Amino acid sequence: MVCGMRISWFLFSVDSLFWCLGRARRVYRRIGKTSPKYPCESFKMSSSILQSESPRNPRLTWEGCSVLLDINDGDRLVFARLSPASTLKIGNKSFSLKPLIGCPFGSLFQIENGGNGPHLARVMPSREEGINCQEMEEMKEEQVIKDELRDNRAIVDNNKAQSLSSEDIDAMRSQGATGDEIVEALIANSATFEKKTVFSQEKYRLRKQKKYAPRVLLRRPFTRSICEAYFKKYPARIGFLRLDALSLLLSFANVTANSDVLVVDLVGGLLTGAVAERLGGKGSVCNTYVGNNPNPMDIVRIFNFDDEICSRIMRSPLAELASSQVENSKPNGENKVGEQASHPVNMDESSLPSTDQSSDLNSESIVSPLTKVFKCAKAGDKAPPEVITTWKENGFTSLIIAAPQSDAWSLVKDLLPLVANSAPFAIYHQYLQPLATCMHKLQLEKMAISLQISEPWLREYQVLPSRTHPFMQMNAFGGYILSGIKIFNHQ
Amino acid sequence: MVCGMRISWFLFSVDSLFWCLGRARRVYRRIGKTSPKYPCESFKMSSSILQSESPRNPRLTWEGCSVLLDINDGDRLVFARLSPASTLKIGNKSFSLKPLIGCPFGSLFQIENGGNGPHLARVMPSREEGINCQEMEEMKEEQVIKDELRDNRAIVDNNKAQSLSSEDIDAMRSQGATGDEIVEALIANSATFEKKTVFSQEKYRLRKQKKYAPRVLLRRPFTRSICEAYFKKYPARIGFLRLDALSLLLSFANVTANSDVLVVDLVGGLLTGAVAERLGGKGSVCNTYVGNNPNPMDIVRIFNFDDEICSRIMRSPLAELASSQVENSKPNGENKVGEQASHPVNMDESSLPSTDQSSDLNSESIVSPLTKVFKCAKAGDKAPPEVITTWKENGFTSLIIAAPQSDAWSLVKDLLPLVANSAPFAIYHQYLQPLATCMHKLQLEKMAISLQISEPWLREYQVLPSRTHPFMQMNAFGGYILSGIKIFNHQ
Amino acid sequence: MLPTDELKKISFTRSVRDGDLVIVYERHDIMKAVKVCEGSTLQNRFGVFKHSDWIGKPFGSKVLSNKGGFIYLLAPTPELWTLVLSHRTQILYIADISFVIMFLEVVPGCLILESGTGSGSLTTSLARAVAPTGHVYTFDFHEQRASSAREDFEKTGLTSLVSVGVRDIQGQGFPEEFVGLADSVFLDLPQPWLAIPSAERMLKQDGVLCSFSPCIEQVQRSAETLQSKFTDIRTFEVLLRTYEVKESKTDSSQVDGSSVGLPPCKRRLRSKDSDDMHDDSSTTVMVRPCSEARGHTGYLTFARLRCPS
Amino acid sequence: MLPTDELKKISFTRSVRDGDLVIVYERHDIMKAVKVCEGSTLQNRFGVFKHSDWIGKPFGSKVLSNKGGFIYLLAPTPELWTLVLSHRTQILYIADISFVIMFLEVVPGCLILESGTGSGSLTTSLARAVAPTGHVYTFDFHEQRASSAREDFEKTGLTSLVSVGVRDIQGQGFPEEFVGLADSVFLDLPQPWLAIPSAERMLKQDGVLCSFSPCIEQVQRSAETLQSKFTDIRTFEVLLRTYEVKESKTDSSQVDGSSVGLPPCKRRLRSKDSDDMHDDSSTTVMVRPCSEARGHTGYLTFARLRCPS
Repeated sequence: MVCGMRISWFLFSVDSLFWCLGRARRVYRRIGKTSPKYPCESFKMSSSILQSESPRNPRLTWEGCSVLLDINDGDRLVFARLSPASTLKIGNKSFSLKPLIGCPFGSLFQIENGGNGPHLARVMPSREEGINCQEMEEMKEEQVIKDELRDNRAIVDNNKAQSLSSEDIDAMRSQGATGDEIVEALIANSATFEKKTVFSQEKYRLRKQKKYAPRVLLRRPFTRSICEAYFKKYPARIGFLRLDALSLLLSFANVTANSDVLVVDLVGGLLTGAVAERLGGKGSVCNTYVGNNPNPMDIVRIFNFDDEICSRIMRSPLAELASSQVENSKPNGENKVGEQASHPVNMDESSLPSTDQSSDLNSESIVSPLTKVFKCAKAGDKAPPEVITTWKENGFTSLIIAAPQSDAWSLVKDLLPLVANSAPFAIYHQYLQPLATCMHKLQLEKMAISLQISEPWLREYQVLPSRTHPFMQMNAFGGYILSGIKIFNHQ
Repeated sequence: MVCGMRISWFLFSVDSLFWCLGRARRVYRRIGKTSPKYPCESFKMSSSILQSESPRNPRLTWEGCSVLLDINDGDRLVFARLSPASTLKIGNKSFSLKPLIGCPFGSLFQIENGGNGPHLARVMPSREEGINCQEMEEMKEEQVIKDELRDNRAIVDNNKAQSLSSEDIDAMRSQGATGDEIVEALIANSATFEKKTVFSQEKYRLRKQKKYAPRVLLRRPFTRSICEAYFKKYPARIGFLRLDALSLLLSFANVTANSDVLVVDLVGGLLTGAVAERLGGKGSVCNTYVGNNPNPMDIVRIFNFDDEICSRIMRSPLAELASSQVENSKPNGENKVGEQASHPVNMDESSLPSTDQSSDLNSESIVSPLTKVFKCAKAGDKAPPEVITTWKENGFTSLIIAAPQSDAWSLVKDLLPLVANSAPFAIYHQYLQPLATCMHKLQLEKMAISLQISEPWLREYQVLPSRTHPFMQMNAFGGYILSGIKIFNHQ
Repeated sequence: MLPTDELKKISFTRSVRDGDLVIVYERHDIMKAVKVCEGSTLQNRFGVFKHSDWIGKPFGSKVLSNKGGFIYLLAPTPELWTLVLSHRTQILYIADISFVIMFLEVVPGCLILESGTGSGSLTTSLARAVAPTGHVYTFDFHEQRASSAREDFEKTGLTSLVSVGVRDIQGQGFPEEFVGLADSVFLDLPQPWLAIPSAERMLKQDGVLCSFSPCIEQVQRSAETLQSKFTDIRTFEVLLRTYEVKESKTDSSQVDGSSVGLPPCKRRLRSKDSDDMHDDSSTTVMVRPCSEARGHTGYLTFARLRCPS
Repeated sequence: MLPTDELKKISFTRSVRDGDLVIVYERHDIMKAVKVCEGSTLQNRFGVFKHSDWIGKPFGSKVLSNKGGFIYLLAPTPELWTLVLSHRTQILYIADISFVIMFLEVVPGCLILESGTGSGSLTTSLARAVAPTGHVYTFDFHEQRASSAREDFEKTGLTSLVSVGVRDIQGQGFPEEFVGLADSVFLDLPQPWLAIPSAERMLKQDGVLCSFSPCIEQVQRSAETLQSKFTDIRTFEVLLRTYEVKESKTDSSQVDGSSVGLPPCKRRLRSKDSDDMHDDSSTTVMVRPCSEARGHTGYLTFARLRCPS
């Protein structure tokens, strides 16, 4: 228990993680603990020194910490675990992630040519480096903005504008020029740069910077960043659960410390992780499932959950939760209730990993993992009988279902009796009709009030001087949510 | 034919029109022509003088012309027919509409005290009178804008701020003070006016102006204004067909001069009128119906259609269109095909007129109509056999269905064979599932391609200095549209 | 309201007690917060309800009036509270609230600064998110509003999580004692740009700020101010579209033309007896968006404090 | 394209002729405009199609390639044209186009001024709306763009309804010959406020102007300029959300836990044989919004010329 701070030399990325998922999806992997190279005491001490007031919210990375690497402003998003041996491949070179250890989240890194050859080094930000999502959006919209100051009548872009050849650039590189220097050289040698509008000049610079001086931003793996990263790169893995929809589920279900939340998580563990993050190590989240095989919750491992939080994440088959007596860890217990609860309607759009890889996988790939060791093996342990007994006695304080391929009503009718009276619940679904039917049934059966189907709507804006507008591309669909409150029914 | 310019002394309003509809909905009223007091020649001449280049798009009103009166910026919307005898009730007084005859559309009127007592008189606009929809929206949002210059900490609004009593105001009025003068007096006698922010001052002035110096704006009854007025005041009457959805129907169905458009119009004639407006007197619109009773299309009368346009609006029962031979105006011909085509699913939300009146009818009511005479009796005549024959030989050039309570597929399967090969069609509906089912069936039966279900989304903005934002209230639902193109099927 | 006090947590065994705050639910759009008091009564259009009848009933129970009318007694949550609190200002609703808390990365133990307090709608949800060990310091320049909010937090049992200060944050900035201690800062101010330099000093490194503004001009000016010390500046709008569900008898009999224009026999689900409904084969559940909706609340601009140079 | 020429109007009897413009439909998102020419062929991934095979076939027919692949031949409409025209600039799509024409009150016989012409997407729909007696005068400052547009209008048979001029409307305004003659004016310019004074002189009394701008700052500045001579100034955004339909077998057999995570047997409707589909009882048609959508095109600002004072 005390020794739970698992440190690993495994660098895992969305890409490689999913490759595993695709291959070994039916297997609920529980890889044993490794003997940590660094004793947990040292982490605890250092963390308590650095973050005295908020041990669960550290602002600096540490060895063994999970991080999100944002390369070139969202072009690539890689989840990694920091260790002296872990590396990140950029272009055709691998770079050690060691320099990232102990740095503040939010730090920016660039490739520098030092004594030991090219390596990642922290960039001290200055004003003009404020590249952000909005500029990214801008880049996508070549034709939208008609520049007020100049226009492009005079510019013929025929690839002859650049006098620096790729051989020249290679030569510069081998002479130790930094990426930034190469970008400056490209600008100096562009025949058209001066004729471009200020806006086009910015665009040109950014394009070249991304290619020759890529940047790696170190981000915290919070629900916010994890959900955004998955939604952007692998939406099908998380059942297209958009951040605003996820945030609504947590609100509708009144998730907070000391609550006992029952979840059906067919979104890879994102929901379970998000609930656990809100519990902060107090209360519990029970990831239940129909049948004999627990639902995968690999995403939970991306969070930097400590032992306390991990221990609050449990799983339990619906059959056991719904049975009148506690079955003492009967491993493959089949149960009628469990079977009835599942009449899935196959209707999700998620496609096979192979398809995903060809469609939205980045061409640049990730270094191979050194060891397949996972942190947080404790998270998702089977709920012990005494905990199940408590849940049965008190009822769960709320229920969240995110099972895009299952029939909402089939699940709800079995799960709602497990939650306390007056407890709120929220069900996420990709299709409207199953939720409408479910709402209707709940009304007929007088099981719940305050029923509402809602659909979140999210719009991001580009806010730039004289160029403010909603993003031109938008995700038009965040799913539907049925929310309500269980009532006490005398019968 | 030549003498078709029906002039009437009937002032009809949305309110009174619907009252009639509610009471006599089952009766398809065809009230005979009245002998016009003003010969049509005089209108034709004057119109040709004033509007030489665009006789169908006159810019001045005339006697007998249908107009939309917009009172206090959309607070009340009244459709009226101008005659020397028609009146409009504002507050508890009736005002003659005679001064509106011969004025340009877009003119603004206010009550003035002249020799003959209070009467409507044209206001010559000046800059500060540019009240518009945006300011209206602003009025609704008391708390939204936090004024940058001052705040309301000091203001206690306890109704004691105004030292002018209602008796004082009555006295001013009886002494012939204009509405504007009363407004100025109210401002001068307000203890808090000076302390208000500039923005609040504007609001105060506008509120008082609406009450004491109401304004009447003279608008053209075009599809734009008719649809907006109905949608605002009686959305259920037009099946909640929002302007953007209507405009899409016309586009999807490629409506233009010289086309023959088949419509199912259960939206009060709005669709038929909109199509006729686009035909401009060339081509035809056939308003078809299932069973024996034509669908009401009273809204067509609100347009200022001339005889030519009216004559292109015809109705025909589906039974006749679909039968193999032309039935010579058999008046109540029952037909199997027609019966089969109608399996309506009752699912529209439109409520009874009585409900509507209590919910969104304006408390201020309309003068009673002088004579119930309708213009455009010709519009909506039964299609003569020779026209039906032509339609059968050539096929309709497109199809539009706006029948919110009917099953889309039941209608389409009978109607689509009547349209030409490669002809586009568009179906408006309030519910998604019937359109999805319809689309599925059309695909299975290989009847159409380029099928798409779309939902229009419309957002209006307030654009004011430092106060720009989308309207706080929005209509969140514009209905669904299934569009497609009929293909030639060998079988 | 929050299960920080284990004894007040809802469960199968917990019943309404004297002194409890309950949400009286009449209809989805008619609710009221009531403090249960042995000798009191509640009167509404359904009759008179005795509080003494409520005590000992499980939460979620239906209780009857003297005339046989009924209401439900619900355990309060921040979502229900948002629907019943008294509007001293324009308030934030669930869609904005949920997104703000998620995007501000608020987790248990966080220290959050907020201005203005307004009606305390967001504050209540912030408190839930930082519980049990974090704290929300919220400020309003309006003395009376602040004390009303304080009373509300007492009522909802959040005083250990929330402190309300009276302070003009635009003019004076946040108190110096919070320099470098805030995990996140939320601004709902008419001129947020005036408060941004102070917010920046309060934030921990990599901390997140959110500014809520109804007008785009406020966003433009805030974004400009944020540019110098913040990164990852992003502006969003969040709305919620609600759907209405009703059942419709699938009527396959011929309807003659004249009646097509008549309104159908509409039956809203919530006003229906379940008894006459169990022949599911002949009814269809129909669902469509509600036509009236909140069209805009405000723009949410987020920014992350740039790492020190 | 338009039925102004009765002989070209689609009907049951009208077939594809030599010289016709047809839209070759492969898939809802793969279409192409082709001029039918006796001796020509069309080659695509489905094989080689001989134009001579097309002649005499009704519009809407399926025609086969040498390899048995097929396409449909459709009669052109402005909507189809918008999907196949060459993008010389950002174009307007059906939602904006439809709303603009409706809100500008364009009816047969109207005289419309437009700048810039761009790729002629809106122009084509404007021409349809003013036909047969009205006219669209459209201007672009870009010489080559104007002549490409002219060629397009020739191809689509709209030359009697549309005239294309080369002119910098922002700099020079509309030609003086149109003073007081325009029923409506449409502006799609980077600095619309520069063109508004000219547009105002061109409009008939009560005539309507529309300005399309992607950025809110352009709208703010235009609205300010419009204030002096226009009334009924309104700004909109119009978008279209599309839905995807698929069928799903309602599978009531027990699915064991491990397979729940697997993608369902998804079958898109358009790629399906109708033969194996007629047991409707076991399939459900499922519909949901497409996730990718155009999130913004531009703001549409309308204004009506105030009546002369």
